[in-house]
Amino acid sequence: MDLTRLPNDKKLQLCRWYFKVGCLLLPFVWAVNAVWFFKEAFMKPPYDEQKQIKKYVVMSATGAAVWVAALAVWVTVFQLQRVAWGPTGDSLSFIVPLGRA
Amino acid sequence: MASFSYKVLLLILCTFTLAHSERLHEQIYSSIEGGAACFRRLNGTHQAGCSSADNGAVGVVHMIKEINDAQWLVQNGSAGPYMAVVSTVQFYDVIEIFMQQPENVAGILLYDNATDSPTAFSQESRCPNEYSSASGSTCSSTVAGGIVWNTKGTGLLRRDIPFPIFYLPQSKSDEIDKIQLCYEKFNLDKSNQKGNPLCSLQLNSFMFAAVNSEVCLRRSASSALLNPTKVCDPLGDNNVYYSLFPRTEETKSSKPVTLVTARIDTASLFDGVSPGAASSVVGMVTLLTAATTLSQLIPAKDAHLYEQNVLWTLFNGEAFDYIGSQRVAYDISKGMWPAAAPLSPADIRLHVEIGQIGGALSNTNNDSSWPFHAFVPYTNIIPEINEFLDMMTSNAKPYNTPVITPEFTMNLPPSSLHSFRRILKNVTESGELPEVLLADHSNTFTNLFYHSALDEYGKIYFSYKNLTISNTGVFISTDELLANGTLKQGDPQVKIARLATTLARTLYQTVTGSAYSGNISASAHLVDEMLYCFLQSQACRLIMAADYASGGGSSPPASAAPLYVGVAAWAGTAPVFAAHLLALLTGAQLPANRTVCDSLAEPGFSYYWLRGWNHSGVCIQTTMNMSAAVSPAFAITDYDLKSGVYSSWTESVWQAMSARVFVSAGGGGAGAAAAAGATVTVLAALLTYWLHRHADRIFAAPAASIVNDDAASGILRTVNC
Amino acid sequence: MSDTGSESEIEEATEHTALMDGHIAEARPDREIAERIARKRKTKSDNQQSYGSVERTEGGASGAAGTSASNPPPPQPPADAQIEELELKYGARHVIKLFVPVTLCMLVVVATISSINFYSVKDVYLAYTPFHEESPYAVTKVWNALANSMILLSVIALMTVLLIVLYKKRCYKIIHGWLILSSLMLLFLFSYLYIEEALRAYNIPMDYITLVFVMWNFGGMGMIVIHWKGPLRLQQAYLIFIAALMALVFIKYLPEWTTWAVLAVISIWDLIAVLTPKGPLRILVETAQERNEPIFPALIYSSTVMYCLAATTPPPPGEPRARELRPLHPHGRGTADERRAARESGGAGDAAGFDAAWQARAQQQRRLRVDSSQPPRYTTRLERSPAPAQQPALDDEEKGVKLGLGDFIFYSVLVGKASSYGDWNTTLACFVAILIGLCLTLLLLAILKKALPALPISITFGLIFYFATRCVVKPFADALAAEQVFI
Amino acid sequence: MTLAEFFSCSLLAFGAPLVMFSLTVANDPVRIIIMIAAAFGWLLSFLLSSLVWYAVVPLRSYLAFGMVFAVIFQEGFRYGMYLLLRKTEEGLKEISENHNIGSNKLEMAYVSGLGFGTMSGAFALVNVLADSVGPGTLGLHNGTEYFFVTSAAMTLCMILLNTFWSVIFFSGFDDKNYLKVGWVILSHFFVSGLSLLNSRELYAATIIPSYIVLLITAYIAFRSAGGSTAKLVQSLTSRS
Repeated sequence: MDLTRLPNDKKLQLCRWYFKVGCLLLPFVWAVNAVWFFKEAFMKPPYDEQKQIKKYVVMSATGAAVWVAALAVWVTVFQLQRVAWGPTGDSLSFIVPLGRA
Repeated sequence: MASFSYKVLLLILCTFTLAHSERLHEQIYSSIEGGAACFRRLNGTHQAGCSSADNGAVGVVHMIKEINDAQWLVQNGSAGPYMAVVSTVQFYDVIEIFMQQPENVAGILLYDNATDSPTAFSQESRCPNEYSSASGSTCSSTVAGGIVWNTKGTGLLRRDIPFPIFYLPQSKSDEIDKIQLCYEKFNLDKSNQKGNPLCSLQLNSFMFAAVNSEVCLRRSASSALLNPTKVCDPLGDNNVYYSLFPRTEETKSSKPVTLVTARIDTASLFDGVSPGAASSVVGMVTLLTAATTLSQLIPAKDAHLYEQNVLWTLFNGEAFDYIGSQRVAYDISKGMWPAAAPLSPADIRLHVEIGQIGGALSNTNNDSSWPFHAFVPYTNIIPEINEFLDMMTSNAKPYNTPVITPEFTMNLPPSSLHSFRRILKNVTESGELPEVLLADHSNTFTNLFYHSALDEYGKIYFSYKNLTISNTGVFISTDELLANGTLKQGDPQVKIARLATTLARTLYQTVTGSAYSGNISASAHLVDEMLYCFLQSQACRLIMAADYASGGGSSPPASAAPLYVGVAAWAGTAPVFAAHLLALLTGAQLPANRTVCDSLAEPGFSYYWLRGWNHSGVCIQTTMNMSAAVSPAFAITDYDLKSGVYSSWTESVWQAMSARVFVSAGGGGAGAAAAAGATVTVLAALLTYWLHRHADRIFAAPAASIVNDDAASGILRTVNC
Repeated sequence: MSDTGSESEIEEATEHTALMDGHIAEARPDREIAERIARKRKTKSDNQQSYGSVERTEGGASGAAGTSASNPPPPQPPADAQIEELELKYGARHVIKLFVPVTLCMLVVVATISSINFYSVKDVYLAYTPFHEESPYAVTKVWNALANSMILLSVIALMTVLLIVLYKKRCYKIIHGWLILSSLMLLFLFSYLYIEEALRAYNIPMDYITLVFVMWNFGGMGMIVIHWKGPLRLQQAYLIFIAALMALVFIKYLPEWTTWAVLAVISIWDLIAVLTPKGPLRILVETAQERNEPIFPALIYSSTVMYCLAATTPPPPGEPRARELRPLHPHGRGTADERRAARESGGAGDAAGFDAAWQARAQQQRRLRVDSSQPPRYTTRLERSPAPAQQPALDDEEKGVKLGLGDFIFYSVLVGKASSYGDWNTTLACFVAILIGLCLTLLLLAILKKALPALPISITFGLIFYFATRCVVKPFADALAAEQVFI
Repeated sequence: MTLAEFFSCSLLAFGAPLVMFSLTVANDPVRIIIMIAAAFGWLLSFLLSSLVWYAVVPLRSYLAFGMVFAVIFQEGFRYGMYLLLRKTEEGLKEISENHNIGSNKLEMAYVSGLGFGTMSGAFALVNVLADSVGPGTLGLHNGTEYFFVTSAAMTLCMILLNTFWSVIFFSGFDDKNYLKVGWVILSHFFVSGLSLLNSRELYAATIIPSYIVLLITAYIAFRSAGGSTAKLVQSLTSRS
């Protein structure tokens, strides 16, 4: 799939679609969207859809960033607190490490 | 000249052959076989025992010859962490040093030195089963002073050890020599070990479970979706019981029983080596022999004549907070034991426990004396007990042994009585269920190897006489053996046989009400065989005879039966052997072939088709039976494992235990390689780049250029792919 | 350009349009493309209709390949010699473009095998391999293995027949449904397994929340990128990973010797299915040709695209069976035989794609996009004369070696299996042998100009070198290494 | 610690070849293919020699014997490679435009030599490297901790030697100068023979002469590739 051959309206559609899909708890899609359309949004000579594409790209990027941050926080909290949480920690755990608390 | 030198080389080389073409791996590592690893057990609140990292613990070998070595290791060992190689003699002195400062200790390889063995060696706590002992026991492993039972105990069995420990028995001394060699080759210069190749050990005993039983059981239950992993199992096995007369629902109330108990199991820090000669085997063998003898004194068919019964019981898992006896006591309190005809505490006339009686044998191996102490945990006089003790003494008269000194104290040594006194508190303490404990020590153990890997047959001076058994299963009598000098007064066989006789006759007296006048006595020959079976080789005459005839003839290994209780998941061999021995030695042989035997079903009896003395197969009718020896903690639903009411021991699961010795690099090689590699690579890069860029100028056109585009496209058509 | 925009998109339409666009993309400005898309939107309402439209457009497309005069004339075809040479050149480039993904796939598999021992221990087996080779006797093992592989093979054959029927009946919905399911299975179930074992191997704690979140993202993106459209690199990464997962599953769940037997049997089956006139794949091709529609062409890896490969079917039923190589057919050579070659090859490819990696067919259109996007990198040519400079760029789009994902999987199975015994020489030998086999196949391709199965040569080499190395070479090599003798 | 050993040894052995590959071969598919073909050729030769070694049971314990055959087969396959490249070149002459084949003969030689050498090096070292990961190093029974370094160094030497040998070998056959061919074969025998000493841990005695041979060979290769010190110096001076 290469964007250079896409007519601008299609680009916009695609970008928007990706953004929308990203709203279904799919930050990864957002990240991809941001990276993928970055050139289109910021490098290309301006065209009329570019403004919106830019908007979507920025939104996706921020969304993805927020998600990543949230996930990182959660993971750190879990790793630090798992033992303290006791039974809850274990029932939350998908892999419980062997041989240690 | 090249060719010439080459020829020379060939000549040189054809003279000696290059034999081994093994993979390099075998040259680097040499695995240490036959080591027994310390493993991890967990109770309701703690984890005990050892575990390595999951890819093994690696440390520099350091042979501990005296305490200073240990000091040096923990304080100023520079190339650490170290793997301390300690003999059983030093172990007691150095272990605390390591436990205090484990930072520099990667692990311990413990070996038993053939030449000098320690005078005492016990990893059990100073007060075994301290926290499940009944009220009134004053022993405390934490408080200094006061009498403790196991004076030499290090308590490692109950402590969390921060490093792995492997044990090498005497038979594996060659492995130690291997390590010694390697050690002397590399590690002797203690001052500058750092940065040099050093002889190292890797101990791998990674334990899956952690924290405590509650956590590990929880984790075993809840684990990943697709392939769950088990982390730990509850300890447990089977109890064995056998009543002189069959006990059925209708007869049980009429006949009060005398409960005679002993323990099957023992323990040790290391996996698979728990001989427990003095700790448990002597007691168990005494019980088995006594039961045999009594069954000869009183034939089972005379049941209707007497108003008394004797219930012989072997508890299992006693080493770990009295698993077996706790379960039995608990079941009695619930009126569920024995399953066929449950006992009520009122039915039990007297409870005689044969405790640890093997220790004294080591001190008194050259005379016939064998002092006993009967612990009577009552302040007031209990007639049954006094009567019993008197009868014992009188019955012991013929042989001026054993001497039994009563100890009227509430401070009972470790024994199953504790369970009964805790769980059946009201009846036992009041004396409705009178209890007495036979032991060979008054206030501290005479057995200095309690629950240790060194508690072997040698420690009770047992030497197997290897006498043949007649096809009818008749054993040579003790007196005959003494007469023909096969055995001496001091031999444990004789002593145990006499104790068994005394006990049997006493019980005869309690059952019949009249002293025994006949001359049937326990045979030291039987004791000899039995000790051999439990202490030296399972491939012994008795077990062969007592095995299932349908066993397929696969003879058990020629090693001591493992007496560690093991996990409840599968039954250990020891209780099975004990049970079958009871059946074979006490049961009635029926003239029935196999099919008939299997079909037989008379209440109060069970029927076994065993090999028999001439291995032709016999049908045995016996009252022997087994009951689960799993702690009530795991039977009661929603029991709080932390409460500490019942034994809550679990054993961790592990994958592999291995040890190997090798030389660890000092880093010189790596450094050299890195330096050379970097320089060469950079050099090559520069040179190639230069030639690449100036190919056309350096290499005479149109001669070869290492790279240029014309050439590249030229090749395009020289090869078509 | 395909009508990617509409969220509710019917797969058929895309692929067909895709092909068409692929041909014309270079020539026409975006405006025209756009309006053609508009046209297609109208016709897209019902399948039959769209086929009609495809019919048309297909004609146009093949016109671009210089067949009919009714279309805008193709760029001036260069001289034969030049083409030949271009071919070789692109041939070489294509070969490398095949080597890279194949190598990557093998790399993933080998790394996994040697770091996570879950995949090398045998405990559970496929339902399709009832004989577990537990007996100690070599003979029994052998017939067990053979029986297993035969069962598997018959399953495959059955599948193929089923697929032919489905295809003839034009029940695309079923086919696509199946496709989606299988890819779902791979993306979620197998990668779940993978994550679990990886974490367990390194004893890393992890919570369900994170797991679910990560899996959902990974899988979701995967479905989008495989079934619809996304950045090329990402798609390639996904496809390679999927192939690797598939290979790992085979290694794990096939009994020891069955694996080898299957490898052998499959490559023979491959020969038959592709080369014999009545081979199932061939039949599929014929129908495809009659209908004159490209069936899921994207299943085949085309070297002009960087790795546009895909094949996922649940391990039990189908196994990926796209194993044809499509010959390079020079653009603009109107001779009959050339066209036949082209058609055949295309067909073969399609067939492969068809029963191999179903869900990837939608990528055809992506693929073409990609191709045309590839900047012409043949500098020397460009410098020399601009006229041919266009040529390669154009050529590069339609021609190209096409390789089914099945090959990737089975190559990886072989190498991974070899590496599971811990002797790296064996692994290396198999790797090189397979690459060379591939190279030879391509060489044959360039000579024969007809569709060829890609497994036989490579797998044969691989097997030969595996067993030779294990039995004969290893002792010698170990001896040399132990004694540090360099030869 | 041991990982460090692993990586540094791999760097030492394969760093230089990797650089050469990435600078001169990687950017051209055809060269890559030639290289792989050469690697395969080496593989075949090794297979044959180990077959011989394996077949002749009584001599199996004499590595020297296997070594001799290995060298012979390798040189044989080097010649085979030469023939192959030349033949393909002949076969494709007509479709090649005005292009002097002469210039890329030795280039192919270089590429194929690199392939040859890399494969032999890999076969010599991969398992050793695999064993170097892990806590231990040699020395328990015999050998020193420098085993891995020396092994890596020898491997590098062999890889480079093979590269240059091919260059010399090809040019030798091109201009019928059989001295060069002779040098290649003899020095190959010499170096391999030397390495037999390694089993007695005379590593220095092996490595130093081998590297001397390497230098000589490199120079000969340089000359036979048409290069001359004068031009090299000139290029250096003019550029810097």
